[in-house]
Amino acid sequence: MLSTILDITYLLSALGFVLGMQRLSSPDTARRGNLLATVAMSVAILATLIYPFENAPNNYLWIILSMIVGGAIGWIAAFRVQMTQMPQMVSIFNGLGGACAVALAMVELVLAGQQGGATYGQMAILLSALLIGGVSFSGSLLAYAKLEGRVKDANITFNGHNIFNLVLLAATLGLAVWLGMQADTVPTGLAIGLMVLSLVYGFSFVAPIGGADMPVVISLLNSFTGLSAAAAGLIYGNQIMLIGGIFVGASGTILTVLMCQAMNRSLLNVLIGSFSSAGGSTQKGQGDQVVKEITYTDMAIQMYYAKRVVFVPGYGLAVAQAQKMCKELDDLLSENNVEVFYGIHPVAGRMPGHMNVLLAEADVPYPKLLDLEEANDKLGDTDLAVIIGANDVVNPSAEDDPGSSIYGMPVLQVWEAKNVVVLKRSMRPGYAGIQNPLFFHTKTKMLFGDAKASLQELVTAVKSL
Amino acid sequence: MLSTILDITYLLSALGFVLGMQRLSSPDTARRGNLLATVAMSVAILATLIYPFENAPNNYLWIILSMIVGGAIGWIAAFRVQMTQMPQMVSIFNGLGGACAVALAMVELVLAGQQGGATYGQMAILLSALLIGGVSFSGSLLAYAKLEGRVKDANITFNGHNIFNLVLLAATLGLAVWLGMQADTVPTGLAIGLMVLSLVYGFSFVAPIGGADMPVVISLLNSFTGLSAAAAGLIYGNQIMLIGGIFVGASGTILTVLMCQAMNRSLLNVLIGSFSSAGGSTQKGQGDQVVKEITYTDMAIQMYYAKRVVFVPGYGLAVAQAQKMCKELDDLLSENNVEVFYGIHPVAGRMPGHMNVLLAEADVPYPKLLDLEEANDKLGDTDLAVIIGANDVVNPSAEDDPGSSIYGMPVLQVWEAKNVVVLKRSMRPGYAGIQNPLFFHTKTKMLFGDAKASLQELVTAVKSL
Amino acid sequence: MKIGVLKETNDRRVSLTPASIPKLSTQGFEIFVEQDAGSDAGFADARYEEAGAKVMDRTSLFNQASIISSIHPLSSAELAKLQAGTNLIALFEPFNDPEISESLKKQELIGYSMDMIPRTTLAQSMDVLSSMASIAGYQAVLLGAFQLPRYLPMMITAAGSIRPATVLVLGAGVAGLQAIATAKRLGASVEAFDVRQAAKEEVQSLGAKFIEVEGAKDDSDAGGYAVEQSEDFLKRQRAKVQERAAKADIIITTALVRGRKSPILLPASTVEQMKPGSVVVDLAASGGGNCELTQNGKTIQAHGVTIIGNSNLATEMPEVASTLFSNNLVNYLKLFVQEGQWAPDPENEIIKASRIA
Amino acid sequence: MKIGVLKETNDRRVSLTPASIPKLSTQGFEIFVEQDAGSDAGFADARYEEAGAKVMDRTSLFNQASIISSIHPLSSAELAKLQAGTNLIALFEPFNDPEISESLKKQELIGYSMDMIPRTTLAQSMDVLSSMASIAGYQAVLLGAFQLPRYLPMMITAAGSIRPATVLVLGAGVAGLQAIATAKRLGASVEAFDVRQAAKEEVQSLGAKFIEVEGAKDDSDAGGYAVEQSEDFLKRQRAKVQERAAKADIIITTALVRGRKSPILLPASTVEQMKPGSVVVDLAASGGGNCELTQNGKTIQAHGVTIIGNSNLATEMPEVASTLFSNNLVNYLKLFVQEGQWAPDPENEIIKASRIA
Amino acid sequence: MDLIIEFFQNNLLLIYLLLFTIILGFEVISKVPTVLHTPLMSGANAISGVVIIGAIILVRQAAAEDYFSLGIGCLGIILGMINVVGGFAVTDRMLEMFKKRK
Amino acid sequence: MDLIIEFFQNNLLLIYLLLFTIILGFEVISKVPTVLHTPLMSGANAISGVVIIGAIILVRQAAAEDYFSLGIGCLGIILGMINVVGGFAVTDRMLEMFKKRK
Ligand SMILES: NC(=O)c1ccc[n+]([C@@H]2O[C@H](COP(=O)([O-])OP(=O)(O)OC[C@H]3O[C@@H](n4cnc5c(N)ncnc54)[C@H](OP(=O)(O)O)[C@@H]3O)[C@@H](O)[C@H]2O)c1
Ligand SMILES: NC(=O)c1ccc[n+]([C@@H]2O[C@H](COP(=O)([O-])OP(=O)(O)OC[C@H]3O[C@@H](n4cnc5c(N)ncnc54)[C@H](OP(=O)(O)O)[C@@H]3O)[C@@H](O)[C@H]2O)c1
Ligand SMILES: NC(=O)c1ccc[n+]([C@@H]2O[C@H](COP(=O)([O-])OP(=O)(O)OC[C@H]3O[C@@H](n4cnc5c(N)ncnc54)[C@H](O)[C@@H]3O)[C@@H](O)[C@H]2O)c1
Ligand SMILES: NC(=O)c1ccc[n+]([C@@H]2O[C@H](COP(=O)([O-])OP(=O)(O)OC[C@H]3O[C@@H](n4cnc5c(N)ncnc54)[C@H](O)[C@@H]3O)[C@@H](O)[C@H]2O)c1
Repeated sequence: MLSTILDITYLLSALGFVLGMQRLSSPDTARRGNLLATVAMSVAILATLIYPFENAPNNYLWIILSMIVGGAIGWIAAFRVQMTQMPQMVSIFNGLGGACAVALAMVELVLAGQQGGATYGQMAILLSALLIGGVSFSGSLLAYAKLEGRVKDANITFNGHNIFNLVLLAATLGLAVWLGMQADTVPTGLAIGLMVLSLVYGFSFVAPIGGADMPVVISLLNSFTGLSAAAAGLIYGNQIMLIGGIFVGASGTILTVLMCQAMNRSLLNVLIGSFSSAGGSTQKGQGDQVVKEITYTDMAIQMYYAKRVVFVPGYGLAVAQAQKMCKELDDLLSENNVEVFYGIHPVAGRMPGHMNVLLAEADVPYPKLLDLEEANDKLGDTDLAVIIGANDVVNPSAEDDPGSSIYGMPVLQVWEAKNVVVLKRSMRPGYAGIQNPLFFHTKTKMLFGDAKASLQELVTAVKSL
Repeated sequence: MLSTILDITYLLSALGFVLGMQRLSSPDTARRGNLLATVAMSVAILATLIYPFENAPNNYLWIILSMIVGGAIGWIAAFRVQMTQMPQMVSIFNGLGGACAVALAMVELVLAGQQGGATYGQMAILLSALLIGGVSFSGSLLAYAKLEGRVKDANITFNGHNIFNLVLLAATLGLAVWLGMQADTVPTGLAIGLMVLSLVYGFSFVAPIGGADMPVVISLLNSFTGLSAAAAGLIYGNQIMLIGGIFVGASGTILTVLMCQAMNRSLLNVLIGSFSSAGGSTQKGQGDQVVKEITYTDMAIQMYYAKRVVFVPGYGLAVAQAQKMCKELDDLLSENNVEVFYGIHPVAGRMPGHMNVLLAEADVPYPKLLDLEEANDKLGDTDLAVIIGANDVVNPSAEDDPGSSIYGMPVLQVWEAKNVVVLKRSMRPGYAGIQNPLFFHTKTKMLFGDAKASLQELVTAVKSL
Repeated sequence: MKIGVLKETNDRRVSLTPASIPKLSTQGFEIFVEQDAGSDAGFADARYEEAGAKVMDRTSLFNQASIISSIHPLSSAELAKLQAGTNLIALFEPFNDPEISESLKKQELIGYSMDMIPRTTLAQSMDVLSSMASIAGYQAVLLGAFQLPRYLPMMITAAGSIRPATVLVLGAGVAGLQAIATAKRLGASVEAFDVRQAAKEEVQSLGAKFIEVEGAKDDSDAGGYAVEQSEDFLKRQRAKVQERAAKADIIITTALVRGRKSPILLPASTVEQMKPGSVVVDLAASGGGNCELTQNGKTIQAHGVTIIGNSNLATEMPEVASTLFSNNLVNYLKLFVQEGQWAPDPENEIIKASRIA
Repeated sequence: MKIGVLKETNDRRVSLTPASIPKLSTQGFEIFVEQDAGSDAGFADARYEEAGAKVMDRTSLFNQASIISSIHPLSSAELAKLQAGTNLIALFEPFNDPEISESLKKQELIGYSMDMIPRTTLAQSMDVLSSMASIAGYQAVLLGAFQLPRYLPMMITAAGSIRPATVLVLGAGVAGLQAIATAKRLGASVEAFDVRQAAKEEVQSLGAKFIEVEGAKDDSDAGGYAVEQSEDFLKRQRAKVQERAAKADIIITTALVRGRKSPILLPASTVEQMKPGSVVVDLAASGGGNCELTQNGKTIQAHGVTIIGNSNLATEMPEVASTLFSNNLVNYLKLFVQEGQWAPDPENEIIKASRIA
Repeated sequence: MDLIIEFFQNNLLLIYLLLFTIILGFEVISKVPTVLHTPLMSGANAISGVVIIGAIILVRQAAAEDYFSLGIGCLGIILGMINVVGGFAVTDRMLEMFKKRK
Repeated sequence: MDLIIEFFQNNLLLIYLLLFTIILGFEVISKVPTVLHTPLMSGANAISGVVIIGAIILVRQAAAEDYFSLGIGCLGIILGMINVVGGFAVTDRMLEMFKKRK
């Protein structure tokens, strides 16, 4: 009777996980989905706590204390962390989950040793949990350190690292298989050895992967943790752990693949080809200055949830004939109550009134067009300035570099906005032929490509929000 | 060993069903999905045929003959049927599936009776299969007859039909429960009675539902068939039947709900509220002439897969200021290699050149604009003429009704095209104040609503293809 | 059927162009064209001859033709020279010249006035008033824009930002709507005004703003023509116009009420308030003008405002105007021919409405 | 710092408008304005006085002002009346009038020629050539469209379908680009032509079609100004132009090469082939014209084509032209003032380039 | 009550499986475009013909002289076969029009 | 080999369940917009903290003086709890920005 109730509770929790994840995959419902999963987890934990095991010592004091300590640490960490450091945090959390699986597997291995052996099936399960959990743990910690910038790639990689990894992997698996054969004795020492090996492998596996690829790796390690939880579920014959773990393992894997696709790379390329391309995909250096790129979706989010966005069109808008696309984006944003203005610099384009002609053609209402002064007044209180094929007219050298050929010309002070995104095709200069420090500004991100194509992508991205 | 192979085969088939359905839900992969499901089904059937049951008489001759007969009938029927009659065909097929379940259940009930009873569990399963299958069978056949126009609603419904249905349902269920109690004897006569009752209920359940709602009902009955198959699967302890049936039951149900949503109605409304709204949603009479409406998606498909589409803009395009939306649709179609032209009648709009002004504003290239004679030359070889807020200029009375005030005026002969869709808000006449027989033409379908809004919906619909 | 095409005395247009001649010939017409008839519109005599017409002097044309086509009617002196029974097709404007009908009848001439063709959908292909009004509306904007000492579109330039000019169109008939469309194209802010109830939607259908004045008389029975409005209404309208006009850079007025004096929509007091340099183009000048200060056929300066009174702007685009007129005429003449013979059906709605003598 | 603003003798514009006066006053300028200086542009003397300027006659102005601003330079007769050391700001056009520099120096006058301001991004806010060219391009289209006896946009009407007119723009500098934009707005099919390599992209950036002729000389070092092209190139270009021009309804030419005779892009033989009624607007008339038949300052008819030679169309929009000129002038004057004192930095690139005496 | 608990105990995994199958059914269908409603219905219908397997098992195991079972079983096979073959064929015909141009 | 067949026979339903869970996992995630990649990863990570349940069971069943099991078990609970609580909380914070305007 009671065990049926426990089963049903677990069943409901499992449903909660699945439905929670399902909801998490759409922006509208994501928050509710997370809540649902949280509730499901709480219910499962609570049920596990109060279900009366026969003759169990229970040790409630230990448990409650541990839970309070762990919960408090997690809670505080989650609220202390800055938005930009979220991926690191997730990575740590994930590693700890893996460590938990390792702990369980070790205890059970030791107990099995003491109780005189286990079946082969049990051994397979225990060793998988140990191995996968271990890789996940050490790998996640290294990923964290990398994202935090605490380790430099150069210090932890060496020539032939990939080959070393293969050898290490083979050794680890070999040891695991051999250990599995010893089901009747379960040598504890070797089990500890396997644990160490798996930790080393996890570390070594992540070491050569480039910083920009870390989110993919974290997602992959996350699905590892899921699998180790599932294995632990098998140890205890516990369905919720099994289902939850498998589910996370599966969705984590597909998520990893999706993330790779979003970066236009294959998973293999991320894991193996990492040496050659390390960091290459996100940075285009210019001397020692660094240019940051932004993805369509990130930009779409920034725009969509902004209060005020100022578009700064330039000659590139005209060349790309992107005025109508620009209007379409404007319409989409305006529908979401984003205030959209156009900052028109007097010499933008190649003839007086060039931007006016184009924007009138696209039916942008006149009151949205701000001239230099009006725009500069508004820019300070703007969340995002989007520079669409403009260059000279947003060049800060005009204000701060007396050596510049345009020093003294009033320009649009887009850097006063909270964020700046520049849409252009390359790092080439504009009409005046001078370099633009705006592109290297801390607030600036670049979106390379033909302005019309980029705006089209942004329209699609905003629509999908 | 062999039974493991059978299990694995079934497992793979089940996967095939799931993945097939998944693929079926996206236009790009739908055909492959269907193929996958077909293969899965064939494999499952084949495996069932050759698996060596212990001491089974096999009766292969009977089986093969039946399969050939059934297969041939199904195949021929599928290829004889016209595109427009597909829903009817699906309905029949579905009914036959239900009948098959009924047959199985009856046989097993009789056998159980002969063998001296069954467990309550078995009874519950058998009776469910019988009941659900029966409803599905007779309901589907009636749905078929309705769609074919072979029965008139008035002949098979009466006042208080809904209440009668409730009573009938209660009686049927009551009998089923009572029969279930007789697990130890399994009285065959009563079982036959239950079968008859379920058939009557299926018929009576579908009877009051309006012709336009038939697809929804068919989908619902389809999920019933799935459930009855699942029940049959339980009878035989056969996983593929169970999984396949449940899966169809679930997806059929959600599909039913989606179809209701697409019609902007609730399922309950379709099933119960059917008396009041019978047929009302698709027809707007005008005297004894009947106007046919079209849905956005149907129209989107017609356009997207057409060779040539001619837009005929009129004053309504101007009023709705829909010119840019029209251009967007044009662009989408052109991308798919649909030839798009604009037929411009000399007096369309309210001033000479009205359409030219608007379409130039939307950047429609001049060569796409055809004047009266050019357009009439092309219309004969046009798949779809889309009339966007035009009326007088496409009025056939000008050619064939000497009493009309515009008799003798040359008009755009849109009725020469293979299909005509008219976008306007109502049945109101245009400037000349005269009725337009085009709207009642056999080739014509109406899409009511503001032209801009309608075009927006069409753009969305075309994009989702 | 011998049709003669006259050279206009005071107009660069011509009522029939060479391109139309084959269309008439195949119907059985013989065409005579006065010397130099189309030269101002860009159609040399040679092109008429190539197309199959005979070019001759006015007197021989008068002697030979049984149907005479022109844009403006003949002077009474010339009418006297014609043989009885001659068919005359022109814009007689009987509303403005009520005696014309009598004087034609006296001389036993048959008169068809193309401006009397009903404004129905069916008659559109012969509706010269629409064709000409459309040209006038277009030209009015070009003329006004050229005269205006300011830009029409908005311009943000290194030498300062220029706000778009406001164009106010009074009377949104065919000419008014075309003016609205043209001004919108040039980037102006366009507002418009009319007393017809349908006008609001029509104006908005071109993306312009409609200025509403309540209480207009219903005109749905007037066959499309504007009806005269009550004094109170006109007063309120004038007030509103005054308010908007003070802000307008170009005002184009088109409210011509046939047979009556044009309503005054812009009194002198309003003009006084306008910005210096602004322009008024009054297409209703021939009926006295919608602006109190308008002088028909003249461009004057008043209170710093340029006021152009011109109801005949179509003549400034003689080539296209002649082409359209000619097409309308050909479509009109089709009504008169039965199996190659001149046989106008007196019961035909269009012929009935346009026959004035 | 006393600056005097002259009334132009042959131009409706004025070099400083009332709106600019406060901007100068705050910098320490005292402003004298000649009587009636702005009246043709719509700026009455009263408005200058309200803004803080002193209105006076020309002679007193000559006596009091140490800086004299005008659009066109003074006649040599008047130069003689000035005190030595007076600063003159105007469009001296030293390329066209090479002696001017000498004659100023002889009289110990200091001359700043605003047309010599470099065409750099930095100097845009004082670039009067751009401001004026922009107006000219806009006006050229309005003028051409009004003169054309046809519609610019396409029109499908009950009286026939009218194809859009073709506008050909030769020389896609500032004026040319503005002409392209304006003609596109009016619905014409626009084609354009230039020898600068960047022009193709610029033309296309306005949605018009660029007609390519291969082999243009590279001009990227010429500071933005056009360089003269080889004879062979010009020949091939002429052939191509001839081909397109025969089909054009309006041709607007803007290829002015400063200090040289304007290149002939439209020889008489081409004009002959054009459709009667077509219009040529030659903005390069002052340099002899890009059309062989152009007469500077005149509108002539040749082979049925109207040829308008006018390099000074900006003066037809005196209000906005004056406003822009005035803004440019104010921005230019800022370079000369150091802490309220007239202290031009001789090393400043812009001052250096524009000082001619 | 006990019956139900017992059933639950014995069939826990089956219940999980059924629930997940249902969710999967929902999930697979939920984002389908309206255009595909009819073909999808048709495809699902063909799959529901899986009931034929029961009929085959029935006939294979029926004694050769048990004409009742044989008759009804064969009827079931015929009906099921029509459902399966016709269903997939009709679906395929409907889907033909989604063939990509270009 | 026999072992595997036997395992398969005994755990048929479990295997179905696992397969379906995997498909479900794929299906649920496959249409997720890029924006949600990180929050989704974070949410999945929190769920993988379900392993804590194992730790709880371990500790509850450990003998009171089995300090090895107790110690490691409690460590497991602490780690798991951090994962679960921190994971869900962080996810929620990330998702805050999707709050609807209007
Ligand atoms: N307004 C006038 O009257 C006038 C006349 C002549 C010259 N100018 C000068 O022109 C300049 C105007 O400034 P601006 O900021 O508008 O233009 P700009 O400084 O010339 O910069 C335009 C930028 O647009 C980018 N671009 C070009 N085509 C693009 C495309 N298809 N998609 C995306 N980006 C594209 C180019 O970068 P990529 O190549 O990397 O894409 C370029 O850096 C000033 O220096 C001004 O003085 C103005
Ligand atoms: N071209 C000219 O110079 C000129 C000048 C004056 C008059 N006319 C006359 O105007 C007529 C022109 O013919 P036409 O076919 O263009 O127009 P029409 O015959 O007047 O018909 C326009 C149709 O558009 C529909 N409509 C209006 N607003 C709409 C909206 N927002 N969305 C969708 N549909 C809308 C109306 O139906 P619902 O109300 O049901 O939506 C109406 O039936 C001719 O009779 C012509 O003679 C022409
Ligand atoms: N059936 C057709 O296809 C067709 C074609 C062209 C014109 N028409 C109709 O013919 C009619 C006449 O057109 P038109 O352009 O020759 O008109 P019009 O020249 O007679 O008048 C011009 C406009 O001025 C308006 N007006 C009159 N008095 C006014 C006042 N006091 N204040 C403001 N506005 C005033 C009128 O309402 C009209 O819109 C219109 O109704 C038009 O729709 C029909
Ligand atoms: N930095 C800025 O912001 C800015 C602003 C305005 C102008 N400019 C530059 O200044 C320069 C001069 O502009 P402008 O409008 O005064 O030019 P312009 O009046 O000197 O010449 C007009 C155009 O005619 C072209 N042309 C010359 N000879 C030709 C020939 N034989 N055939 C065809 N075309 C010929 C020129 O290339 C030029 O485009 C341009 O390069 C322009 O980009 C720069």
